[in-house]
Amino acid sequence: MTGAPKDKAPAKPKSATAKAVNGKMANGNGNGNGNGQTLARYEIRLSGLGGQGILTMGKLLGQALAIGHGYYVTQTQSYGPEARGGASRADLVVSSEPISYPKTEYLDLLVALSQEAAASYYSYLKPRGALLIDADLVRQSPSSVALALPFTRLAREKVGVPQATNVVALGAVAYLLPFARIEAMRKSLKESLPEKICDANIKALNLGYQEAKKRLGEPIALPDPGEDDVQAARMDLTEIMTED
Amino acid sequence: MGRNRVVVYPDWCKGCGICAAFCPKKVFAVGQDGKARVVNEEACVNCGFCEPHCPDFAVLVIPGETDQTPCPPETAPDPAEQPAAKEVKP
Amino acid sequence: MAEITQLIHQYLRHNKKFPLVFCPGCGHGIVLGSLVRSVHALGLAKDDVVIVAGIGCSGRIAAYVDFNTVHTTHGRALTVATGIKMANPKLTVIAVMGDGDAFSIGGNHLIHAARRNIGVTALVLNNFIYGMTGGQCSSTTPEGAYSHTCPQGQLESAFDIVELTRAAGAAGVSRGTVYHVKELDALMAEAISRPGFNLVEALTPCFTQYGRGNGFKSAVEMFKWLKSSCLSVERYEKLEDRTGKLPIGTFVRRDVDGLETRWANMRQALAAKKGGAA
Amino acid sequence: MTAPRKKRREAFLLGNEAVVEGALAAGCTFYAGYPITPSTEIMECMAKRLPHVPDGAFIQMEDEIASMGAVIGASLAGRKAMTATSGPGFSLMQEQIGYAAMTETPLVLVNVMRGGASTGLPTSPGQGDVQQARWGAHGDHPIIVLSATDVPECVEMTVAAFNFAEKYRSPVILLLDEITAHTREKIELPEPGDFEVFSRLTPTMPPEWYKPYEETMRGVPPMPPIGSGYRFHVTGLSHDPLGFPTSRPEEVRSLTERQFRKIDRFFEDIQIVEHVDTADAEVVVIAYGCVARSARLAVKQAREAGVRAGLLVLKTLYPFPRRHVEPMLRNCRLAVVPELNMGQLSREVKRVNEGYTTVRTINRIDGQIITPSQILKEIA
Repeated sequence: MTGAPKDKAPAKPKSATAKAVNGKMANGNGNGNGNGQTLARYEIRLSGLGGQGILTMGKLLGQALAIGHGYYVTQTQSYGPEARGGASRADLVVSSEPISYPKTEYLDLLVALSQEAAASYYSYLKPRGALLIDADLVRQSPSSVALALPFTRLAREKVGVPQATNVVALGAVAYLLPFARIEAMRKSLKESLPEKICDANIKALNLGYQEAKKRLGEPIALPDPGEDDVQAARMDLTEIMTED
Repeated sequence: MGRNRVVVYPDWCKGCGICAAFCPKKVFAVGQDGKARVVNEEACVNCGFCEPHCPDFAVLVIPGETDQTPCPPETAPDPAEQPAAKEVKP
Repeated sequence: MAEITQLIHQYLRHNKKFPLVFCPGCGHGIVLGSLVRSVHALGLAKDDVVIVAGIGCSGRIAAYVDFNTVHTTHGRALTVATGIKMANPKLTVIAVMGDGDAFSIGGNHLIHAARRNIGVTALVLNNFIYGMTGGQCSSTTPEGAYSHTCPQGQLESAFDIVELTRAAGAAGVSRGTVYHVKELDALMAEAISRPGFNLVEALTPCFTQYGRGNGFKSAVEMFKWLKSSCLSVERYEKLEDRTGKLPIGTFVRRDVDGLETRWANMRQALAAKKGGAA
Repeated sequence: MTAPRKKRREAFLLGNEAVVEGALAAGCTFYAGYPITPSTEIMECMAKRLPHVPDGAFIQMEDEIASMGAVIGASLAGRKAMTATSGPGFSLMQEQIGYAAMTETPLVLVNVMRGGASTGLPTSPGQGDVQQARWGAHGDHPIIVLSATDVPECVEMTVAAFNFAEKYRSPVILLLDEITAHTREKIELPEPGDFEVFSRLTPTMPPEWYKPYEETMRGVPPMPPIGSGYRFHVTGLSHDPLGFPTSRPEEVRSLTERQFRKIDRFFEDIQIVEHVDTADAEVVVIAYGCVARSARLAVKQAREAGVRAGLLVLKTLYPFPRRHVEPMLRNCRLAVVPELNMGQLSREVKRVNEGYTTVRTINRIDGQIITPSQILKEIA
């Protein structure tokens, strides 16, 4: 991304070590050491309705991947005008390299917790991208190969906390992503959530992970690095991306 | 009575006439030059009105040795005075 | 008596040009004198007093007096005063404003300063008019009075400052006049020493821009009008016919902590909690 | 880099939250503000943090005008103070920005740019406040305007903003955009000693000899906190070296000239840019804020496609870093300026171009970020 040194260090860090602290180089420490997987640019969209905890889910997942695994992660979001009931989504780009363009362009994984989200965002998936939906809330799956689990029902019936839907889904994502570790998710959860609700959420996370393992088969395969249609597709997608 | 000395600094005086109008002993008058001047120093009883009421800090009363009569309380309305203008409420 | 004027001279800035910029008979100088005397009476050090002024005739007061002085933008004196007080609660912060400053463009800041009870004294020099811009009506111009922007007489009602600031929650509200100087001194000293937000409205005539157009023959006439129409609130309340009369004195006295004190207490409680937990 | 070092604390933060980390690292102890999307997280985060910071003070004011007033007051009282706002709030602050420039009051104002004029697009990015940041306050005044492209830079540039404010006694505006402000990325939390931090110089002469707006070697007079024994007058009127209002032409001129000179003189220190592959570039993209991220990818892709492209990221927008931009314009056959407005910084690029090369703009005002492919189309 950048070979040339910055012309001027803005805040004049005192030493070389300090210089790295908040510079881009610093983030390179331990990059890509998750499971030893090197990631080019892996794009995830979590989507659903406002109030489902989509943004929290994005933050937890991003935090786990960035801090727990040491990947470069950018997480962006968009929210509907209403705090509840509007469309909500969180986008993540995960990479072993510093990330330039922070938004998602072309999704590797789409998680949709509402019918509307599944319908709206399906077209942004890569040809072999994975779609994970809430089995109950998404009545019409746009794809016959969608991965489906009843996250909301599991949260309500097995965890007893309907608000934990997002964390059940996070558990499933932790299983499906071949480069993610469940321990990192747990740590991220513990660091971010108030102690009171931590146990229920850990339970929800484990449940999501176990259910996914039981019912969704193997984790998603990473795209073949040699695949070159991605680049071409990206160029062609400029027009529809204007909506994004 | 009165050995009080009354001083007006002409440089700072703008001749508004407050001292001349309200001095109970008519010590001041506004002169042709538009400045207050002391015309009746002997009459000064050092009542304490002119100094705090001079908007330009231009009047100075240096008290003498004689007895001093204080001014009546300021909030007491003077029945002789009629409102100068139509009624105005802030 | 000489000590009154000499005292004020001691508080003036010797490198400023005198006389004051104000018109002959303007009461602003009298309010400045009153302010100096009350600060002196309270035994405050010059270094610990901050005068924050707005724009207009009243705003010019700040430059003459040897305190820490800040001449801000129109209507914003209270906001800057709030920042200074929060940053250094040890300072005595006095916001000097005109009626346009305090009640029109700065009206929002006024009610919020009163509501949050920031420990600032607001000294409002009310001359019923925009003086420096040449005599346009303000939010305190009495109904029926004339100005350049209401040549047929003011159609709007004037603010009742006392009720406004009382309702907003100020710790203290009082009104004095430049004729009743001793009382004004006392009101100001009381306001400066009471915690929370305190407002002192000082009625000060503007002969040049207000008096001339409203039937006064001279500045002196305006002082006579103040003398005859203002009386203490206690006596005012006993009057049967209050037409043309104005109460002066203290209208509101509330026992509240200033915001800066509540902030400091909150920090202390936090620190204690942290210390206790460790 | 190979030497083992203590594991640093990391956090996955929004750009807005990173601004707070930078501010606290720079010694900020005062925040006054008014909530407005998309800058509100800065305020909320300050409300949480400042009660725990030594001498920290936080106040939510009644509007943006009041917020700037309180920040100016706190700065006069010796604090490093900041506020943050967005779009409409930025417009309300302009009068006070001018006051801060005239009175040479250091402060930091973060403006998270959103889309459109007026209420516009509150939750979408824009870069339409660039010219307003420079010229929003009336009258001639110098000002420093910075920007940041990603979350770690939000920390760095906030520290830089405080340092410039204190060094040059000037209001400093940090322009972010909704994307930079609302993107979460990992940062290593700053620790004491990470950054060189500047604080304003205070007078060292006896109070009677202090002239608050005197000409000095640096052009930046020392500034005592109110209440420290130096009593002087602060006014937004044109003033003489003692701080008293003046309308004498020679005094007015020398005041304004000094105010400009103090910024111009340290031009080299103030201009922060980043060169990416510009050494041999024949096409240069000049970008700032979130758009610079798209430009990075576009330039990389252009290089892969065989175009000798380079990227100049402007982190200082004003004073406009013409000493970096001008050589680029001389040496490249094409300069592309992508921005989320109808052409604001490109005006500056065209101004310094003086016919050297072709300047092409990419303008986007629909509340969406310019994509790498949009830029690539223009350079490849």
